[in-house]
Amino acid sequence: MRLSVQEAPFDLGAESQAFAAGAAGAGAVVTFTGIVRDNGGALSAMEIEHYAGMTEKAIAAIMDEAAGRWALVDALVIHRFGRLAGGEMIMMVATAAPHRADAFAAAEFLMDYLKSRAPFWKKELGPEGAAWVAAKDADEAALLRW
Amino acid sequence: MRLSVQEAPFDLGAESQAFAAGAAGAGAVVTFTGIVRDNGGALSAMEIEHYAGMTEKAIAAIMDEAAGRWALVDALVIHRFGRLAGGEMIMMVATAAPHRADAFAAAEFLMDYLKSRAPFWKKELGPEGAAWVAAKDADEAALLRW
Amino acid sequence: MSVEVLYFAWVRERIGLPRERVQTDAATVADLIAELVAREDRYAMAFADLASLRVALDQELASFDAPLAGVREVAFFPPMTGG
Amino acid sequence: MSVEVLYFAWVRERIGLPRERVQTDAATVADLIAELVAREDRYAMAFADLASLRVALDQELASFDAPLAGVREVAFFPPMTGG
Repeated sequence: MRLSVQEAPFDLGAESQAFAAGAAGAGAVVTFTGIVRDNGGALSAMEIEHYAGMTEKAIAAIMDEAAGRWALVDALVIHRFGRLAGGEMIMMVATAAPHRADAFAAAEFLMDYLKSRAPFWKKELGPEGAAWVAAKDADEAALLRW
Repeated sequence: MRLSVQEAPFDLGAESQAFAAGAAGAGAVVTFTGIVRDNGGALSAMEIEHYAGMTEKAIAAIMDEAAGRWALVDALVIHRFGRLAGGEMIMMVATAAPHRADAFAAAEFLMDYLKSRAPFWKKELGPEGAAWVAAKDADEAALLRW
Repeated sequence: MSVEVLYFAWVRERIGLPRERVQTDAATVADLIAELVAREDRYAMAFADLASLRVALDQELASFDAPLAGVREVAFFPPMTGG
Repeated sequence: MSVEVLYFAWVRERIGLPRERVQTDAATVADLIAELVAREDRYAMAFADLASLRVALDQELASFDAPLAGVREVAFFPPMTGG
């Protein structure tokens, strides 16, 4: 399992390929990639703040929890912070398991927990100014299914 | 939307990167990759038979159904046939949507339907000989959730 | 009438060929199967358990009681195992 | 005792600084908040609605009634929006 909290962009293609190639015994690999939406062509930007130190611990705890719940061969989390332009990739998750149900469930679990339990805060920088992204009730509710 | 039924290997990294980069307006990209499991190091091989002509139609119908059910920006299905060695990638699915729930649901839906409704048949070539993979009740049951 | 009949996976292996042209007056898929089964043992073996078989008419999944009128291509195969 | 207090996102913006060292005899997080709110309006503004705030003690999420004994680092922030 690997986790990286970084300001620099990551290479989704290279990461996906290396992750799948390295997951010995896996029959199923799922990846999720989060992208800064460009709202209808009006490219917005995003500033992501995080709690250095706690971030890595919180993500590691979430990954350990996933590894305990599903038969995972491997897992990967990369999450960026700092300023991102519209269309840039914010983060990715990858899971590898013998069977697809475990790979999908673990990836969705990791995403649900990263959304609401990893200390990141997004600020959208749009044409009308900057605004902190509000946490969605739906994201908190999503945790209840696990 | 793109679908390819092919004998040649595909490049997961290049496909994932190109898919995510081309999905304008997407906030979430999910990929699934199916890999020939090497059973405990004893590399097995697989022979995948398909019904040329029907295969493309069946997959296109499944993709249309997914596009009608979820707010997808784009979708991709690549499925190989012929002989594959242990560790080789069999197929991939990618979905792009504004929000993660749609991207995940559509990818799982595509996988569930590809498993049981696209005309592919897998034959495992192991140390004890060749055997057609039996359809699992769980795969048929998985369709009931949609 | 004359239809193209295709076999896949272990159905193909039991019958020993991937496709053949069949002259038939069968009204339904089930009637066609009955005609084939009456031919030779290898067909009887392939069609012994219909619950483990699927059929497609002109490349669309169908049921065993579906009519054959106007159909050009019939395919028999086990449950699919793609993905 | 002395604790390092960190602020993130709009909590940081309202209070006007990312972290500060605080001398306090507060027994719980809630007591610490009460002391901060009594200091200046910018703290009162930041802590006006506790339902929209989260707290971490030594980098673990905690509740507002958690004791502060032995804690070195307290962080206040809005609900997280990662992913």
